[in-house]
Amino acid sequence: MTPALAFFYGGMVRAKGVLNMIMMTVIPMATVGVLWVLFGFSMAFGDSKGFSGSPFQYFGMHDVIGATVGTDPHSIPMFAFAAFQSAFAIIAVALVAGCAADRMKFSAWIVFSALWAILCYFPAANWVFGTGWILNQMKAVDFAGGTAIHINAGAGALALAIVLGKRIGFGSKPMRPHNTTMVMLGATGLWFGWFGFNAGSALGANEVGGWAWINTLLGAGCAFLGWIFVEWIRDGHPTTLGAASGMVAGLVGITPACAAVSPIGAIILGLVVGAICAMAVGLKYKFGYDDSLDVVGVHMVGGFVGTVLIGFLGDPNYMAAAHPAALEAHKAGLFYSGSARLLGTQLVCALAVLFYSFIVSFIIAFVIKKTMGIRISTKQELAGIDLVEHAEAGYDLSNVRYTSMRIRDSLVLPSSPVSPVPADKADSSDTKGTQA
Amino acid sequence: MTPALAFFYGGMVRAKGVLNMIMMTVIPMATVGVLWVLFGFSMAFGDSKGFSGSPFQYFGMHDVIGATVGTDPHSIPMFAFAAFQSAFAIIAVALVAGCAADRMKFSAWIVFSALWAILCYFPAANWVFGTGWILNQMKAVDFAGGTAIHINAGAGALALAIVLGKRIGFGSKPMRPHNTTMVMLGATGLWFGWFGFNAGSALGANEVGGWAWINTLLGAGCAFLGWIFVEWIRDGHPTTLGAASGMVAGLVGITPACAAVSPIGAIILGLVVGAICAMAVGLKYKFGYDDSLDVVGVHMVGGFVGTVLIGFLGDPNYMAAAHPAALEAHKAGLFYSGSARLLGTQLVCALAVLFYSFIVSFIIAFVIKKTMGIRISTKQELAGIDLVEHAEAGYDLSNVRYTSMRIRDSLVLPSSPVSPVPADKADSSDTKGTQA
Amino acid sequence: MTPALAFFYGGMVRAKGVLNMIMMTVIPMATVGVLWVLFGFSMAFGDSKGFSGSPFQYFGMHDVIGATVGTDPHSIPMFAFAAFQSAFAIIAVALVAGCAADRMKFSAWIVFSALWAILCYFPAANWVFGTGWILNQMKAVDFAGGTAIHINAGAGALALAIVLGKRIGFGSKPMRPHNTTMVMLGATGLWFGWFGFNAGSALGANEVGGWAWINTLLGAGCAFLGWIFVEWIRDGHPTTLGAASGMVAGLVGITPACAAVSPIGAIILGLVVGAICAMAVGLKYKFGYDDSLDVVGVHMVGGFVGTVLIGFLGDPNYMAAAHPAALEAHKAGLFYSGSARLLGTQLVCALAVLFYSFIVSFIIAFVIKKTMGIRISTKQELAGIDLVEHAEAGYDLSNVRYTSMRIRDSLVLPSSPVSPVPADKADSSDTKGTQA
Amino acid sequence: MKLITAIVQPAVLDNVQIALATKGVAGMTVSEASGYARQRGHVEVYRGAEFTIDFVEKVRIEILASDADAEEITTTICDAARTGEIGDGKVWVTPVEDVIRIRTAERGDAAI
Amino acid sequence: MKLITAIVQPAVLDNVQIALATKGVAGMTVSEASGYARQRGHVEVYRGAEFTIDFVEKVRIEILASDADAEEITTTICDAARTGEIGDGKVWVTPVEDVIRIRTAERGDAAI
Amino acid sequence: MKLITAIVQPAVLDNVQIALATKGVAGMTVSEASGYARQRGHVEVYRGAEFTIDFVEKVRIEILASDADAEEITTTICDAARTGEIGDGKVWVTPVEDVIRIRTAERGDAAI
Ligand SMILES: Nc1ncnc2c1ncn2[C@@H]1O[C@H](COP(=O)(O)OP(=O)(O)O)[C@@H](O)[C@H]1O
Ligand SMILES: Nc1ncnc2c1ncn2[C@@H]1O[C@H](COP(=O)(O)OP(=O)(O)O)[C@@H](O)[C@H]1O
Ligand SMILES: Nc1ncnc2c1ncn2[C@@H]1O[C@H](COP(=O)(O)OP(=O)(O)O)[C@@H](O)[C@H]1O
Repeated sequence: MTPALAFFYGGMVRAKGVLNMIMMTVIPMATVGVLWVLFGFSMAFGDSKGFSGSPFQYFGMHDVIGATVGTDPHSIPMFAFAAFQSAFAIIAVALVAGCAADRMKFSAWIVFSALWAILCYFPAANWVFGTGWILNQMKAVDFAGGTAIHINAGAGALALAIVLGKRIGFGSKPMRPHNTTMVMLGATGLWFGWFGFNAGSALGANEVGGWAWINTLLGAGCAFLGWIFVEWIRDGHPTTLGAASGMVAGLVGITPACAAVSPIGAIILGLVVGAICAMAVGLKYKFGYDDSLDVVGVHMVGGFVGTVLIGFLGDPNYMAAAHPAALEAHKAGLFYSGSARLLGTQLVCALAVLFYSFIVSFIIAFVIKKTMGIRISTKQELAGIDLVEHAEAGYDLSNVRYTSMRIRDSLVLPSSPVSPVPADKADSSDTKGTQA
Repeated sequence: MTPALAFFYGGMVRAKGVLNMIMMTVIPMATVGVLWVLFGFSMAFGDSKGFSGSPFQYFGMHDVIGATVGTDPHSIPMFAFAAFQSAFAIIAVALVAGCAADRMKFSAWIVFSALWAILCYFPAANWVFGTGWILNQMKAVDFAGGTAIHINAGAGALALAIVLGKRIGFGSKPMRPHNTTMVMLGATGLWFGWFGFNAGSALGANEVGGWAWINTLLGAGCAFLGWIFVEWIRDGHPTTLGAASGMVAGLVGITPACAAVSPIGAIILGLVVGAICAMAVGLKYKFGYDDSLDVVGVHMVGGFVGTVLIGFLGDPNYMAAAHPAALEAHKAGLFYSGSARLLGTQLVCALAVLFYSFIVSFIIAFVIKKTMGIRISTKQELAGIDLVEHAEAGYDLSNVRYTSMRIRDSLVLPSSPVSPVPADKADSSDTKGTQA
Repeated sequence: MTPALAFFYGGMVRAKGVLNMIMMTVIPMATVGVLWVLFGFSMAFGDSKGFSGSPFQYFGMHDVIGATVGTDPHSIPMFAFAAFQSAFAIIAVALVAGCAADRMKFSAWIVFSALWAILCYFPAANWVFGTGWILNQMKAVDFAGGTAIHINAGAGALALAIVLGKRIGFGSKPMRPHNTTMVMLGATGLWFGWFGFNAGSALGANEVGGWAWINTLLGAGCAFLGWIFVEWIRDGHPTTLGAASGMVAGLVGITPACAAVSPIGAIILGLVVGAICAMAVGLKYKFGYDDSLDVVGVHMVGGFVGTVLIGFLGDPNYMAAAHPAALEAHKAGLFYSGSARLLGTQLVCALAVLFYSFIVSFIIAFVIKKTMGIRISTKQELAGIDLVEHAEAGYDLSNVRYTSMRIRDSLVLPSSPVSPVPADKADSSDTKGTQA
Repeated sequence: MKLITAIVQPAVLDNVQIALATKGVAGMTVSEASGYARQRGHVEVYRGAEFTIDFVEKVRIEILASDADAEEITTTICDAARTGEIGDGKVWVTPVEDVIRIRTAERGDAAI
Repeated sequence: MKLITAIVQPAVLDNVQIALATKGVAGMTVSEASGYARQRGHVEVYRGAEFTIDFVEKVRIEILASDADAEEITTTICDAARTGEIGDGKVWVTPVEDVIRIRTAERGDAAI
Repeated sequence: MKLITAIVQPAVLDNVQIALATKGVAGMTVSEASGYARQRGHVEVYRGAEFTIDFVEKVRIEILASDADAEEITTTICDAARTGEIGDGKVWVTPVEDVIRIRTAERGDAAI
């Protein structure tokens, strides 16, 4: 799933930055995975201490052997539950990377993403999936993470994009996707994985999983249609990039709603989310923030619209099985119950996560900028980030090789703490800062 | 799965048409998905009204909550069943796209594919999987869709290819696959997904699923061998495109048979299907129809051979568990029972679907051609369909950018129903027709 | 899974050899699949006859209908078990291909890989997973194949690389990966599939599967970190190829250990394996064998380190559920029990498989070299193996086509046993030898 | 000796090749190029942002010829490459002082 | 007539194009090239093995011009392409004996 | 001044580069090309249909040289690029009227 995101994002940048974008997207599979097992799971699903669960309750997964989650005939081992939930934590963090194409120091991203996981995702997961206030006090509906994952990541991306500043040439130089087939590979891979997320969130091969699956299909499919219809009318052509973007926007929008709306509701939700996101991705040019791959336009806006639409479309027949507490507290969506209580709740929760995440992310990014530095130099950016941060090129399809080779003497064992890098290749401060 | 098909097909066209081919293949994920939920599932699995199930019985999935499919200890929620079966509907339609590379109006494809789903797939699914005559009157063996999916799609592709006419330069200008690795990515992705289709058709992690899995492995693997052996003998080299094609041909061939034959039977079936399809793909040059990516040679022929071979190879030990009704009615395959009754049944059903689909598809395509138009202009075809239909290019791997950029004022909100498209870029009739 | 390996390997070779590498990797899906069903499963899981199981007990899967594996409430049909285990057999053989890039006759690889499966993998699977000595006499811990698969394949690759000799220009001409995004696609695909392997080896959705999953995540993630840390210190940059390699090394290392160590243990194991493998891949330049894609450095070394580390890190709490026999026989790992008995056992088993495989593989390769020939000619190697062995090119992204086309008369039916190949294109002996 | 350089539409390369072959022209060198002149480029749209691709794909053909053959080759190319649409391209002729065939070290007209 | 060939940094292509357009230059042909001289290439590392990419990406611009315009075009290109860093490249001028516009078969200055 | 253009096999580029470096040649520009002459192309087969790739991959090397050095450079290239097999390619020399180094605006021999 997260790899699919890596290709969705990777295909959209220029060929000189594809590897960096992939690296930024996959590194949370390692770092956030470790944090999750150490104390993230515990912060998310431990007994609530107000802000989040206690980080020490299941520290390093202790006391998890033998524990289960869910009520009995349908209970699953807590180890399996922790494994399943780790995928959500990882992808939430990886999503943020899309705003930072082509210009962020890789070391700064590692630090930012780890702090973001700890301060933004783990608490939000507690609020929405665990023992926290959104699920338990507010009794809001968020089946698989519209607020905790998408609004959260989108708002974080907005903050990070603002602190980072624009890419050189943003808005004037063309930066077209270098490989639209790779974008589509990623988008369809996300769709495939999302069936697992949404249907799997029913924690069992039961009926709720069945309609979560159907609604995921419809939500993504209709947002795909909604997006390309907007393009067809506005730009004259339905594009493949639009199709891929629409799929993802639809997945985002249906994520909180997939168990609470009927299939007809999912169709409406998909069309609306797709159309709105297709328009929202243009906002960055109006407001001048360089959210390079539209994390805001797709995930923040899509997650927001999906979360709020539940307030209209929440169907009591479906909520009865999947969200009984929310149904009891707020009745169904406005269109079914005539009451705006659910709508209000959804709106409050969505905005709360949005502002929390924006502010905290901004502070994290700002502190990093002032301490270790957050952006590569102009010269490096022009040379291409793959080369300066990773000493690699994504493709070598030519049959002519203008290359010579040297085997390092130090290949097997490191000979010195930092091997010399040609001064015109990388600011040495760059790599030094991150080896610590 | 359907995305895998998009890459299998997309890799085989030239670089200028890859996005259009991917778009044609994935759009049924949206359109057919919606139709399926609205009335397709009902047509396929509602109580039979002769031609098909009633489209209104489960319209929009109403009355599906709480319903189950299958007999009890092994029953599954009907919602889950509908979700699983939607994947079959989508891929059946997507398969047809392979005949139409590089020259079909995208709007015409959307209309064709929707009508084809309604008039060809939903009824055929009813006959083969649901309450219809092939399964229940004829008691034919088609485990996972050799007739309903592959013969059906292949015959539809033949009709569409004939109505569309040949690509400019067909048979004289070389049109080699632009990315054989992408073809292989698609083929192996299909294989992976097919395990789900075939083993999943057993509706549970039971023993029939186990041998369906083994037979799927063997069928695809042996057709892969069969195909490259023919190439090795005929052309002097086993090719990667042949390997990928053989895999897919084998998957097609084993689809109807995977629960009814023994592993040894699957080996024989695979070798035969692979070899026959390797020869059949040349027929288009003999007969002069431009079935661009060999939907006929692989799916129609492969599905036909697989369906008919059950008449020889159907093993009573395996049919007893998976196809008890067919076993009782027709005894086993010719090689086991000495009786040709099963063979005759299979042949009749295969031919019935083939002719039905060919005729109906031809009529649909012909009507579209005469009304909205089915093909882009010659000038557009030469310029490349990605550019004129989608205003995009698949790849931009060069580091030199000969491009300038302009931000549309109308980016956020559409300013006019149709934004102006340079006259030499696209016939405006094109896009207008499809916005309705 | 095996396809993921094909892309992991395929992206690492030069553009002129990508198809051959993919073909070598996927052909075992056909050949080994057939051998597995015929007698491989029987050799691996039949009653032990000393060297291996009897090849005839389940020949062609007879007597498998109705049989089950495992003790009752958790038993699964033997057909499903055979299907699951076939994936291990196939990938073990495919792994070896990585040492043979750009220079091995495709026919020779088919023969080598089949013999290797029969003489090296099927027996080793019996020892480790089935009725043989490593599992049952030695009571060693190897959950999902560190010895049987990775050490085995790595040692085989070393032998084959030595017999094959170096690629022209090895160590002096640069041979950089032609598509690092494809490498990453493969590595992440492997990771995805490995969750299935490792968690699936628990044969059920139980708690052991849960921690196997968590440990697989941590092992791969930490080896990814370990590898890029070594690079960051030694070379000045963390690379994407290093990240992908680290993931795979971690998967290899955690394979035997994933059920026997705690999450903290998996983190340590991952970091150690990643760092050691990052150093080990340089050995080929020191010792001068051309293990082209580092099967030795990643799989043999990684598998060895992972297997041996269990001797230190084996945690009694986890072994109690997953490896009770080993726990009883050897107590836990050195760090927990203070006893080196488990360590000694692991070491002996790892070395035994390593030497057995190296010697047998060397003999197989040597016999092939002396009989049918194992390597293409120098001229062919310079022209590019895709062209001479498969008459294809991986990519055609240019819009300019310097190509003309001819339809073979013999397209549908082979006209003559061997169609003429231009003499300067391929030694005719090549293809003749393998058609038999 | 002369070097004849032609910038033509990619689609006519076949034509030119065949026309030259029938005139007995032994060899040529071809490479990819992009042109910019009267013929307009095209527009692509990505997430609503418009990209104008100014340059149009062309093929460059280079042929070495003896002084005597140059004119005929030039005319042959022009005739074979003409579609009559804007963007057909240009041919130009430059003087060459020496030509060497690497394999044999032959020089001058013999090397062509 | 003259053929002006310029090898420039890829990043300045826009600049050159605009500068020439303002001088009224009607057309040009562009292609990709790699250069090797004072400017050093870069290093890549794959699994610890170092690869030096000796050649640096450049763009080749070719412009046909009448004898009268050649000097101005040359100067315009040089000014627009100058960054002052090593690797800015070279411009050279060669004589052309004849130019033909394929579409119309016009020759000489009229064909430029 | 002269422009030396060589069309050579891709595999000998290293050789040529080293040979020229030892003669002190400061710079060169390289690009990809495809050739068509005595050397035959190869055949590919896709689903039984045969495709003949007529053109063979080559590398174009361009070197600006002073009149004095041109002959030596030409010979050096030929020697370094010779494998003796058909397809070794050609070298040709054309007159150059002016050369400018963009960075410094130096002209003539000083700019080479
Ligand atoms: N002054 C020039 N110098 C170099 N190449 C030119 C020049 N003018 C045109 N070209 C090349 O010729 C191609 C066709 O020119 P264009 O004016 O579009 O059409 P036509 O030659 O039919 O009038 C251009 O794409 C460009 O490659
Ligand atoms: N003698 C030469 N012949 C052909 N091209 C050259 C020559 N010298 C330099 N070049 C081209 O000019 C480019 C820039 O040259 P370089 O010496 O690196 O910078 P500068 O021109 O600023 O001194 C090179 O990359 C190469 O493409
Ligand atoms: N008349 C020509 N004009 C331009 N390039 C030519 C000409 N003849 C040959 N070439 C180039 O030289 C290359 C080698 O020529 P070829 O005749 O195949 O080998 P050889 O030069 O060894 O006899 C060709 O691929 C082509 O690029």
